[in-house]
Amino acid sequence: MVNLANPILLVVIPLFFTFLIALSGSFLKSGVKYLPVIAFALNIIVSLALIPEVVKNGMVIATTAGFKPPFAIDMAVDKLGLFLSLIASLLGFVASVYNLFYIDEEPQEKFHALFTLLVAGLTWMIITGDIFNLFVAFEVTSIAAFGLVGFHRDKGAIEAGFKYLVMGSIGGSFLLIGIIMLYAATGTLNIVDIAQKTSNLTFQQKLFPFAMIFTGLGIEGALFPLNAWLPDAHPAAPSSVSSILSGIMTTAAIYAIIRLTNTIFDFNQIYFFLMIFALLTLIFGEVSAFFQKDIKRMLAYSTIGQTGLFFFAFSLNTVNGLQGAFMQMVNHSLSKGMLFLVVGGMIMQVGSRNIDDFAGLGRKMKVSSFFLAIGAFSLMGLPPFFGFWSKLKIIFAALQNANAFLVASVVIILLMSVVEGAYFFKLLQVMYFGKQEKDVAVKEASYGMLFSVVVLGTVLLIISFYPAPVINFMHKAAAEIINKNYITLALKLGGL
Amino acid sequence: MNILLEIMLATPFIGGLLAFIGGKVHRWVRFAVAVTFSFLTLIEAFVYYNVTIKGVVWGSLFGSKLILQTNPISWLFLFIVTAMSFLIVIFSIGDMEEDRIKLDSYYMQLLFVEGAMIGIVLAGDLITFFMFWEIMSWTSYFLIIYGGKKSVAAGYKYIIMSIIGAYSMFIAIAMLYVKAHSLVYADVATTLAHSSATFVVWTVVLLGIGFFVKAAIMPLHTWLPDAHSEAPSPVSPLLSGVLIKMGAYGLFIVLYGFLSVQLAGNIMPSVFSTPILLYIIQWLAALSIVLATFLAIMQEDAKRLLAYSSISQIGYVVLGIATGTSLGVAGGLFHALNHAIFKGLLFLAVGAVIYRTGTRNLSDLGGLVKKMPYTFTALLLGIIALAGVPPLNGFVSKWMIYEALLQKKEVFLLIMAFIGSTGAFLYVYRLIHSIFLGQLPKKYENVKDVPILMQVPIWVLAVSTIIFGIFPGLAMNVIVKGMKLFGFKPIAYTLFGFPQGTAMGALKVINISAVLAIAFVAAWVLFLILSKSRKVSQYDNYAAGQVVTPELKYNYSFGFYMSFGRVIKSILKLGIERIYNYWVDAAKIFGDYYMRRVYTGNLETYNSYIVIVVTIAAAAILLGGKLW
Amino acid sequence: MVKMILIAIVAPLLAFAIGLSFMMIKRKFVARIQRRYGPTIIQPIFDIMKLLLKEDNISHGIIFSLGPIIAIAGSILSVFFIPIAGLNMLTGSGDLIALLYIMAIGSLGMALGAGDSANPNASIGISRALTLMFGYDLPLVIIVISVALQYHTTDLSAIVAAQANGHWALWSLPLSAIVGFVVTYGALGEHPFDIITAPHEVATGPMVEYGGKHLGFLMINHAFHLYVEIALFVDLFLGGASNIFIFYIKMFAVFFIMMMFDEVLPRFKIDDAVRFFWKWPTVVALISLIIVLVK
Amino acid sequence: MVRKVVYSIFLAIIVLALAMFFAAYPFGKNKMTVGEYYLNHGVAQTGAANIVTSVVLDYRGFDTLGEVSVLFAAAAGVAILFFLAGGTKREQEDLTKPNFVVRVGSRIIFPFILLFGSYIFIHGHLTPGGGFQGGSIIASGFLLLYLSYPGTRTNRDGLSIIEGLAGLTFVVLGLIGLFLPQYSFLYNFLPKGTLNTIVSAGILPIIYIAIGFKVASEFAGIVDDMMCQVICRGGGK
Amino acid sequence: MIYYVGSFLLIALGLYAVIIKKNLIKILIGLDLIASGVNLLIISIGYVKGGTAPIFSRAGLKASMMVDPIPQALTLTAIVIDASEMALAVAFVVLLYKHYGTLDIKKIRSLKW
Repeated sequence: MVNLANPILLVVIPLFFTFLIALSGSFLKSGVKYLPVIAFALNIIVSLALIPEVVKNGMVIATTAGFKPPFAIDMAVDKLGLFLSLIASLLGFVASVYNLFYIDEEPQEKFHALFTLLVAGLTWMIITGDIFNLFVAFEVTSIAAFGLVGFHRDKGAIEAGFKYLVMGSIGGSFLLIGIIMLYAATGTLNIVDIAQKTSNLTFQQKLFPFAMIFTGLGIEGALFPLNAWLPDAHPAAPSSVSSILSGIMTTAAIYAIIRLTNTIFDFNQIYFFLMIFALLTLIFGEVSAFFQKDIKRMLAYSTIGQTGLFFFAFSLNTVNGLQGAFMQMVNHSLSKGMLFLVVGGMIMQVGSRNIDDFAGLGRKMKVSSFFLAIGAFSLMGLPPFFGFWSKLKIIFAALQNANAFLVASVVIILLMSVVEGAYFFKLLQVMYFGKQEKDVAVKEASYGMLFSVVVLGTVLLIISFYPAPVINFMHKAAAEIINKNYITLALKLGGL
Repeated sequence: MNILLEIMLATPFIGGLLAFIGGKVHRWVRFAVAVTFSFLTLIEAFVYYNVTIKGVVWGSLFGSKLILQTNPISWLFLFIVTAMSFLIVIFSIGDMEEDRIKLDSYYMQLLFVEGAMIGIVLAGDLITFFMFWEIMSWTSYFLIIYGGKKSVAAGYKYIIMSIIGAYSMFIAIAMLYVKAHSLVYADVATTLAHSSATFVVWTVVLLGIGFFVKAAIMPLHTWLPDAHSEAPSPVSPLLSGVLIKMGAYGLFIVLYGFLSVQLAGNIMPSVFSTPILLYIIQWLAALSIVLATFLAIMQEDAKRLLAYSSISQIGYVVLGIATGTSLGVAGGLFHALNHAIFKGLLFLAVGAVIYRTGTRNLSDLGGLVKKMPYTFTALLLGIIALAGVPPLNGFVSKWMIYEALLQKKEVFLLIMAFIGSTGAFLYVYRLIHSIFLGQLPKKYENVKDVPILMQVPIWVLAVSTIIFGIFPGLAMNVIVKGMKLFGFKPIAYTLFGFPQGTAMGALKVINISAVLAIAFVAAWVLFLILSKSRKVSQYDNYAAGQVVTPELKYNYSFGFYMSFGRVIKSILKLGIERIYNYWVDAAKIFGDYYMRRVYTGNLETYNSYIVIVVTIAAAAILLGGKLW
Repeated sequence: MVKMILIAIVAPLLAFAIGLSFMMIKRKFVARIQRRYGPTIIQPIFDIMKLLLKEDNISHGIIFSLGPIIAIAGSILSVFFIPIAGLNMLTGSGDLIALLYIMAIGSLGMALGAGDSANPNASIGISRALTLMFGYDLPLVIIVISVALQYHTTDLSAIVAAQANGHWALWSLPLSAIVGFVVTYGALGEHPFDIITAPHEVATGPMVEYGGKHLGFLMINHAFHLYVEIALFVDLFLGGASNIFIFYIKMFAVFFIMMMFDEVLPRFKIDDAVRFFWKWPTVVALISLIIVLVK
Repeated sequence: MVRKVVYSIFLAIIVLALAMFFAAYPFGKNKMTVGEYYLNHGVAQTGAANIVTSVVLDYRGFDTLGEVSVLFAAAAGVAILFFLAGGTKREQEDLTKPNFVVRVGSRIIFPFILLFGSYIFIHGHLTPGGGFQGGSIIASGFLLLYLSYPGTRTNRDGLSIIEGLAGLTFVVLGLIGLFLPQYSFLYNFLPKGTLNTIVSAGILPIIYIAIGFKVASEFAGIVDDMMCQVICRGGGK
Repeated sequence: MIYYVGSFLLIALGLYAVIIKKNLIKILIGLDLIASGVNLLIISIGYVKGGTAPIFSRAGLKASMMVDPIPQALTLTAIVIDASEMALAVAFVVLLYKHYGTLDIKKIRSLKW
């Protein structure tokens, strides 16, 4: 029997099922929608199988084509990568279950194929150990996402898709330029190998590739001036896709930045600027979300804000900061993913995305509303939900070596948290206490859709009430990243 | 015994969940569960009477231990929380009937709030404290907005201000954590003892903002009038009687658990032999006493009146706690207990009136004394206690605070405190007059007194006002013992009052009440000896020759203190809320303006952002890798 | 023990007698100022007797009847806290600050009873009474604090003792004494602060519905009230007295001066009254207080 | 106008910075490290004469899998965007008919295009070119057909089956490597054969053929979708 | 050298078109220009002076005479990705025209704020 603890399977299994969907789409018709569920169920199994290995060795490396890196592409899963890919698989799984009941528009087989590909690409971005492979994964994700954003083919979806496409492809080009610069400088494409060879480069020589890569990944990762596509694209996409885009895509892109920054670009001067980016992202995201009437747009802006928050924590460049960033990533992925799924079911029932039309849903869709409240609370960072622990950690970390700027940043972060609370509570009170003017027959979402929500909600609740394992795990992961264990481990385990 | 702390903390949460689940079966199951569990909590609280337990570790986070503890001071607040919650649960059964409001999660939220507050008082470290503080904020938010449409706006304001306050605390806690890497109270105290004055001041100020928002000290009080008045009747006493005390408790812990008067005096200048920080807190408290009193006098809404009164009374609590002398602090703590009792009583009594009449607009009511005599009597006791008139409990604690201020010669604060008390006399009279006295409107002719389940909590509290008024020693027992732990000199007290030497004068409430009772009986006997009087209808009245008919509203209740309003017009115009609204609006316009200029919807603009980012990087490289 | 009971019985009666004597004198005195002959000097006693013995009493409800009783009970209670002529009855159980609030019990009873009469004139009267109370309370509080600080105690008997041998507070705190004198006007509802009972507008205000024994009780209460307010002033500023005659003389002196002004003054509107109290008396009292503080 | 000038300056800055950066790595200088390894060992390790192919399909085969996925995603995306609900039917009245020369010419050329394309991808491991190039050439043949016969519609189901099969072939070929003792995805398990013959380089030609089919069918599908967008009318639901 | 400069200029030109041009098709052309520029850049990185294509098509070819094969492989990948992107972009433009009746980017802004 084949050893399941192989990160490459995380990518290959969904790809296999993608092509299987394409193959069987013509005769299985709507039966293909069950294939993604199987694919991600398998992915979850693989991720779980990887856990003992990763905990034991700190990292699992899988090479391709029978050659050793740097001559072949390798997939390297460290602690955090594993955690994120587990979340990606989980989110993919629940979203594909959700899709069974959610997607009724044609062409279904294309949708499911692209959906599978999207999640596969995101997992790929997380676990790849080769920088050009990262670009390929980036493009797989982007192009799958372009198609999915335009899936509804209405005015808004097309416009959003097009904007996303133009910005995404510019970003892709910049990312490629950055990669090429690194290649020109080092002659190799393996991340660890590059990291070994960039140590003798000047700051300038490292800064430019970094800027290019940062721009490219920043577009996907929703960093402030580069994120203009996001508030358009997330609402336009079907909700399950929004859930993935919001829950995993930003996280994956930021994770990629974090990893590259901590391996290849080993410099400290840049973090101040990253912090400014993060704060701008936070401010614009949260403030804009406050003014939204469209619920998915609001959540999309909130995603920007959350991204700003964990990017800020990352840019502290300390173990604690990174730990906070990772915790917030997990929190954001689960909560925001869940929120989009919940909201999708609500929009289906209400037939509108306007928040005012959601009035009174709290009484009619009890389970959905309950989980929406939990997700919102976790995002706001109210105890005893997981967001509280992560926010606690981030603020503690930010004040660790406090200077005036950091204190000001903390004030801004907390102010923006207040803004976040303002709009989420507005939403909640409309839902629970608003009066519905229109007389629409609203039922609870179907059990299948609720299933996915409940699964995510339960996971969130479990890590909320029993956060110690996650916190400790994240602490180790952060310590490994800061201590550049990625490189040493990769060298030890034959990643090079 | 120590494990009971955790059980105690868990009891209300479990009870809440069970009440929610049980409510699916039948509503009486829900009532039964809620009553049982709130009673259990009360029993568990009594186990800790006069017990000090230090440091039960129940977890650990980020290298800081999570600790539960109890001492007589926290027991005092624990007692307030559990006892009030129990009474409110009972009252709610009568007040919140199934058909009036949908109840499915009401008891769950009520018990959750109780649990959160128990968590706050039992906390032995700041993380636990802060966690339960936040839980308290949002659970009570849901309780507030149970009241319907208007209460939603009030709840919104409440939760936003709570979050702001909580985050202010958060910064301070983070600063402490970073400095000490442990947030256990003892460690925090040691840290502060070895810190610079700036650090201490910042910590106390930031923590204080959080507490002041909860305690509704001006100028952070604006959520309270709306929230307290719009919340459902049984929730208002919880908010007013208990929840805002958490701010006072927090302040006490910070000022005397972390700092001490000596330490504060060492690192900062003193005014009137009070460290300046405490002095500023005292002034804020005094300002809230006076201004809130003025505002309360002008209210037309019974619960709003009581809400402003709460601001004013919590001002006394904070004023007392911030004096820093044994007498003052004891007075402040005692007043916290007393205020919980009489304000809970008043809110419940007003709730009972609302229950029967459906309105809380003072000018719509009147003459109910004939219909609801028991409620009237309870409310009368409540207002006497609130106005600080002997021999009820409010007087004793206020007296202690006055004496403490007088001892320290902080005369301006003392004047303000006195004024607040006299003003209280005005508004409480207005309350009882407009509801119970005067002409009985025709529509309320068939009003009955409230059911027994609602009477019981009201009367328990009413009797408590007398008990704690005549026997202040009962509470002093706990308070003095607890304060010893915090390094205060114990004050001399007896069961009935304070002997000569404790303050600048003596007090023996039992004598006052005894003489009053004798005088009353004597006068009454004289009254009865004289020929009997004959009862006449309320329409048999002097009306300058006119005939008073039931259709005519022959009652002076709207704008009761209108002429006084003219005197304080200029003060009323000073709207703190308006200033807040102005800034919030400005921020909104600002945010909207910039958002519209960033997310224009124009792809060209978006693309140029990307180019600009790259250009900045490129320029940096051209400039030789320098980024600034 | 017997002595205590004796005192307990005698003190209120004494107070009542003094108050009543003032009432009697006042009727005559005012009439003479207004160039009338005036009623016989014991007319108030006749009034009270007549009212108390009336056979047909009407009541608007229990609280209406209880109001005067509470008022009298409160007034009698205050009597015990004011030391006269070396009798320190209950001053050990409650000090000056307690006394300030004990004095409010009577007002509360009066207000409750009047409120229950369901007559808007009564309500307006109470509204004015309470407003006025709020008005004069500010300077009153300030002077009380000044005196307490001056003698480092709030125990009234101690204050009196400290003023023995002519060291009156009137000399050491002249400004406070003046303010206290003005405040006593307000507390007694005399001109120019008789807006509460203004018979022309609100038909004697709180008392409008009272008659018979109720009104009789209120008149008794007024006698007590007169006594309490003036005796407090005497104790605070004129050093009390060692025997009852000197005390009475001091009180009479105060009352006499008050009447002199009383009858020549017009009436304040209620808001003007409050403004007045919060302006000059407060400022003067504050000055006095600051002097004490600095000293 | 200001905008143009400002952004021109910005772009000039970017170009200057790029130039400055690449000045350190001058044109024509040998910058190889890993590449050298490929050149030296590629033939022996993969058996393909074309080192680029051995890099594309073997050393960096995983990239190519991604590339195939990207193309697949694009085709699926176009299909989604141009999807017409309720089936399609041909309507070509408003189209001008292509002239005779085009029609006849394209008929003659079309088989040759197919042949050429096939040649390219079959010889991908020997000569320049490969699956992508060959597939595109074949797709261009289809484009030619569409131009001359606008009414033609390809069998879409057939195309997606080819797509799927080709993709699966690639993945399955890769997965087989995981069942071998070498335990590596895309392991070249077939015998290497002799250099410079068709049957050499193990699985590489098979993959390239699969890619060729896949690319051809995908591009043809895209072209079909785009043509259809112009000439087909949705039947409505 | 000219290849470097050419690729830089292509990238700059493409960016210019993307930012300044209002017509959707021109923007797409701009995107393609950027992609071409990048591809050209990749290829020129891999060039070794005097090198030949890395194909051992006949005996006697030595590894030292060949250019870097990796950039060529990368370019291959990049080109396909660009092509895919373009196909999708054109599809979007067609639909945009259908929905909005215009190709002017300034008029296509129903989603904003």
